[in-house]
Amino acid sequence: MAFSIYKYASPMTFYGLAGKLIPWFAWGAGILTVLGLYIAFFMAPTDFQQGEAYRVIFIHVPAAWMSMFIYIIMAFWSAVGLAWNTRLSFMMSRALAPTGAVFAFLSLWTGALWGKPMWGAWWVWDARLTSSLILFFLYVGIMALWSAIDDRRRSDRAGALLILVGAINVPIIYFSVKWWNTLHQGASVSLMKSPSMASIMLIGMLVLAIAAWFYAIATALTRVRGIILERERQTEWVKELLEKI
Amino acid sequence: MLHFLLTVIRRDLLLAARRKGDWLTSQFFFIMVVSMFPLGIGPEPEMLRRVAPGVMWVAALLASLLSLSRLFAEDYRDGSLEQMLLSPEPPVLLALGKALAHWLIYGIPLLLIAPVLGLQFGLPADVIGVLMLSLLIGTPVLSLLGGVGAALTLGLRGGGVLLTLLILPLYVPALIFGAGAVDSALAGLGPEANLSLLAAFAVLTLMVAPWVAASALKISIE
Amino acid sequence: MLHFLLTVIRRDLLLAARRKGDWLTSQFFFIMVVSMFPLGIGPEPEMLRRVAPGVMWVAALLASLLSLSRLFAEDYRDGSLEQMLLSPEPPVLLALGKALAHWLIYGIPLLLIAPVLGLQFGLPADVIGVLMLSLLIGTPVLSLLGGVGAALTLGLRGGGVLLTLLILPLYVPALIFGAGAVDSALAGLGPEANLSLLAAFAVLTLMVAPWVAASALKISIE
Amino acid sequence: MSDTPYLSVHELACARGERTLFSTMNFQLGTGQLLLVQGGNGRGKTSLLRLLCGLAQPLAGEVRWRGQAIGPAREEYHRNMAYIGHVNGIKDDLTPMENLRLSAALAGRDLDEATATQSLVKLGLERCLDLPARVLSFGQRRRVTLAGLMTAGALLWILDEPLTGLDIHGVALVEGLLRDHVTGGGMVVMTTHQPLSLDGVATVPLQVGPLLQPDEV
Amino acid sequence: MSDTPYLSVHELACARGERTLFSTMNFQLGTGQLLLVQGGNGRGKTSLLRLLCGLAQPLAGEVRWRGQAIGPAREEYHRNMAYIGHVNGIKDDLTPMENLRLSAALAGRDLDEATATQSLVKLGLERCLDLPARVLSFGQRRRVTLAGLMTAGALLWILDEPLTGLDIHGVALVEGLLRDHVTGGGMVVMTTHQPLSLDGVATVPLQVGPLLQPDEV
Ligand code: HEM
Ligand SMILES: Nc1ncnc2c1ncn2[C@@H]1O[C@H](COP(=O)(O)OP(=O)(O)OP(=O)(O)O)[C@@H](O)[C@H]1O
Ligand SMILES: Nc1ncnc2c1ncn2[C@@H]1O[C@H](COP(=O)(O)OP(=O)(O)OP(=O)(O)O)[C@@H](O)[C@H]1O
Ligand SMILES: [Mg+2]
Ligand SMILES: [Mg+2]
Repeated sequence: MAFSIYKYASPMTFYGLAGKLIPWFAWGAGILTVLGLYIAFFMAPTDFQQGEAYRVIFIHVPAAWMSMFIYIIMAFWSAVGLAWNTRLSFMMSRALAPTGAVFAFLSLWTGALWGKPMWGAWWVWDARLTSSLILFFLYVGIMALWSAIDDRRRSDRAGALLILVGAINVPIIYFSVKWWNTLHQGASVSLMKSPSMASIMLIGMLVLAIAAWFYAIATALTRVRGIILERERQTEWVKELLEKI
Repeated sequence: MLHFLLTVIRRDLLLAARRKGDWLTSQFFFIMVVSMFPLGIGPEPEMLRRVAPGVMWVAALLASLLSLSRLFAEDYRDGSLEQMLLSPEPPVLLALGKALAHWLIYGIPLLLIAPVLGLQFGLPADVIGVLMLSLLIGTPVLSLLGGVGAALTLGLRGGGVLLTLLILPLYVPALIFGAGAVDSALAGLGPEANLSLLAAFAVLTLMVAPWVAASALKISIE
Repeated sequence: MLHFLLTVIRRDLLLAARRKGDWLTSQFFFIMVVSMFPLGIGPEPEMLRRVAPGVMWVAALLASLLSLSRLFAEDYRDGSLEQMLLSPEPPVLLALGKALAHWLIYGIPLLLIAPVLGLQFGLPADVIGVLMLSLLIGTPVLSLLGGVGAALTLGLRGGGVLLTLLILPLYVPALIFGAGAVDSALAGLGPEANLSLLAAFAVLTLMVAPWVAASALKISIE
Repeated sequence: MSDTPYLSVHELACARGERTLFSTMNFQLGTGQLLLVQGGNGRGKTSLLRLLCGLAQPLAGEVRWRGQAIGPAREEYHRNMAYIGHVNGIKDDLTPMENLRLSAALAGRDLDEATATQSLVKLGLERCLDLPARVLSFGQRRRVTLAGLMTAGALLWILDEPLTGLDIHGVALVEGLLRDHVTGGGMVVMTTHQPLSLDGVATVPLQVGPLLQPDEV
Repeated sequence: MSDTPYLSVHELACARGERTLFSTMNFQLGTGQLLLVQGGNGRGKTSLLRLLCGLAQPLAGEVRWRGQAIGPAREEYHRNMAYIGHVNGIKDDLTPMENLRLSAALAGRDLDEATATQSLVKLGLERCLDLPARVLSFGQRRRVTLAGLMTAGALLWILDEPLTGLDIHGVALVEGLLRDHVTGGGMVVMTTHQPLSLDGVATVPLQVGPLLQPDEV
């Protein structure tokens, strides 16, 4: 059976595909979260410098990663949408944004919680923290722009432009610890070097990161199904679908 | 009378609710202005704590100014201000209602955000209390005085900035007493003196500003 | 091509000249925001000197934001934006021209006022030089990026504040490098690193922003 | 009592900038009469109508409502008057229905849902009841304003080119409204450049500004 | 060559919000022809005209200028086209003369003082040459826009209710302009709700949207 990307780029087929995928990702996210949290709180050793407080890392780091990844994916879909005018890609970036914003907020919040014991302050104005805050603002700004424009075409395209312009912030967040001297920790997980963390910690973090991935995919797919239904409610297949329910 | 006042307020709340984004973004503006100062000034906590009252008050003032320039402008442009002035009720109620609605929409939320920002700047809890109190008394002043400015500059080219020019000097007492109260609380002195001056200023404004704004409206619309 | 660009710029200069008050008041806003800080913060010279770069840069940023919300709005409302987009010349020149005109009208005067205010805050002469240089490189960035925001939010309800929300995050690099340059000059370190980062950011913006703004305009006008 | 002078104008003069648009204007309007203000573009029709409303102040002379200057009698007068200007006075963010309800509430009138819907449907807006006024077409927006006029229940209508942007059915509809209002004892002051067929309506023409000079025709 | 299809429309469709205003629209327009777009309020006339200008993008189909889609041929097309919408597109702060000069400069045309004055005078604005457009009356502002159209020298005029607010002399003037333009080999696409007397002009009617249902008449 030949797999055709174009087939799945149509909202109708994608609606069905997404429906089949969601349970897998949702369950995956649930199981991995439980597993990850178990590792985080019961298997990982107490840190000799930071005591128990360091366990925030298991949520903080995956959340921070996801907030950036999701933005990049949104930028990708936006570029595709602007270039080829594909309906589905705009829907995808719309479906991703709230999840991204949640992760951005989570990374700020957990970071702040962590900062209090570590640096003695909820918040410091260093480059990484600031650029993470800006990322959050960007998410909010994008969603505000979408909601301010009623016309769907205009709102899709305007949002996509903004997403692309804001994409420059992501490398800034990522490299901020390298470019500026900051309070914040530098990267300790890298594809190039061997990690500088205890391996059980690393495993816990990775498990939770994958859980976050699954969660993001599941929520985004659920949301995109809703958006498809709303936008295609004029079409025959949605009318048929709604009649069945 | 009261019915008209309430209708004017309800109307503006409804319109604000329709412009979903608008309402929230004004609060974000406040957050952002406050958050930008540390970027410009540098991250030392002691220094930030010292400038916090001033920065927060100035930001509140700017946030209210920014939204004020639209207080009457849209109604003027689409002709509904004319229609409201043709209502049998006195225009002073119109001016008062619009200013109160502005306060409800833009002033109150500032009050609720301020504590969070205060924490970011490392202000102690009691000082944050004083900050909120000073904003509670001070923000209506901003809305009422701003109403006068908005009415005076209605339909003028570049009204928004002219408004700023007219109104900022009038805002100065509120700023001085308001930020002063927080400052003295921070320094461990009692904020009462500043707060009561602020309250007196607020009462004075409440009695005078709507009349002035109403006359200004009638003149501007001719 | 060049003729069209110049015409767009000349047009905006002419319109600004007609609205005599408008032009000046934007500068007054800058002066006032800067002058209000000492009122809020307190008069200690050492402290004032330390916050001066941040305050001036934030004020410049706000002043430019305030005027930016009207960059395309009036032309949109009275239909002349439509007419300009129907000109045979490419819209990117229109976007570039409007941004440059905005810079000439609102950016350049800031440059000239800044030294005076710098003196008020007790900045030494060489630091003032760096301040001016940083504003010279930085203000075009504000106008260009602001043009993108203004185009995106054109005709939306609450556009002015939404614009702020969208654009302030993009302004942050300019703020950090700009104020950073002045700060390091004040601290006796060389401002070169920050200034060259700022310049790089400016060049990047100049190359990208007009295109984005032009696409945004076309999207918004539909 | 078709000629009780409800609205009367005494020695009215109006200047805009350097130009005197008209002076020593006098007229009276009683119930059951329609005053058709005529004159080419820029003769001062809009300026006159705004004076009549009390939105602008005259250079000289006075506008009276039941014999009293409209300044002191403002409340009484505005309760009985409805004005439509060149701009529509509707909020773009609200639906037609909400617009009607709002203007009723501001004027202190009660407006039941059914009457409002009925007048909107009468004006051909049945498909647009749930759309914000922003997306309506030029003529549809004018119709919303006219629906507001219908529900206002005012005695005196002051209408500045109410036909702008209306299609032929819209024009016929407005003619019907005017006829009903005037024959029902109402009063109208209006301007329009389009031909009106108002048979059976007591129409008083009023020329504003100098008569057209031959070279301007 | 009265029927060279300069402007042609192929299977054009337009939707606003949820509603499809029209679909599979086809027509051609050659030199010396006037296309009169007809339809009641809210049928989609303005939407069609904006598609024709290239200000909006169609849902489906294509607008072509000399056989080429107006997207790629944008520059060529806009050089030969002039559009007047519901809003006037003049700057309130400038005098009528400055407005004309500015639009000429933006379109890359030369405009000598005499021609400009002449067209303003022709439109009855001789008394308003030095006033900012802001203080002009509703109809006078429309006339400034029309003066701009006269001086644009475009081959194709796209006019959305150009008669709004004009007095009878103004209407006659526009009729004259249209007649001269079309008989001189120009093309016009226009809408209006007012009756037009265009004897001797090749007029092609085009109905937009569904025909009026009986209950709507
Ligand atoms: C609100 C405050 C904070 C924010 C916005 C923030 C933001 C981020 C971001 C965006 C990352 C991912 C970057 C990357 O992996 O390249 C990250 C990673 C990390 N953060 Fe934070 N952070 C905050 C506070 C803290 C605090 C207080 C600590 C501990 C002292 C901390 C420790 C870490 C560590 C250890 C990593 C992992 C670095 C790595 O292994 O790559 N963060 N943070
Ligand atoms: N400041 C001013 N200086 C000179 N003339 C002015 C000034 N303000 C307004 N005018 C003139 O006053 C007149 C105002 O007319 P008004 O708007 O009442 O006209 P109108 O009869 O309603 O016209 P229309 O039919 O076009 O709506 C215009 O001729 C205008 O040029
Ligand atoms: N977002 C939307 N949702 C639903 N309907 C819409 C939306 N936007 C526009 N419309 C409808 O599309 C139509 C737009 O019509 P258009 O402005 O082209 O009309 P027109 O023929 O020019 O009318 P007029 O004679 O009044 O100028 C209107 O009926 C309007 O109600
Ligand atoms: Mg008029
Ligand atoms: Mg139309």
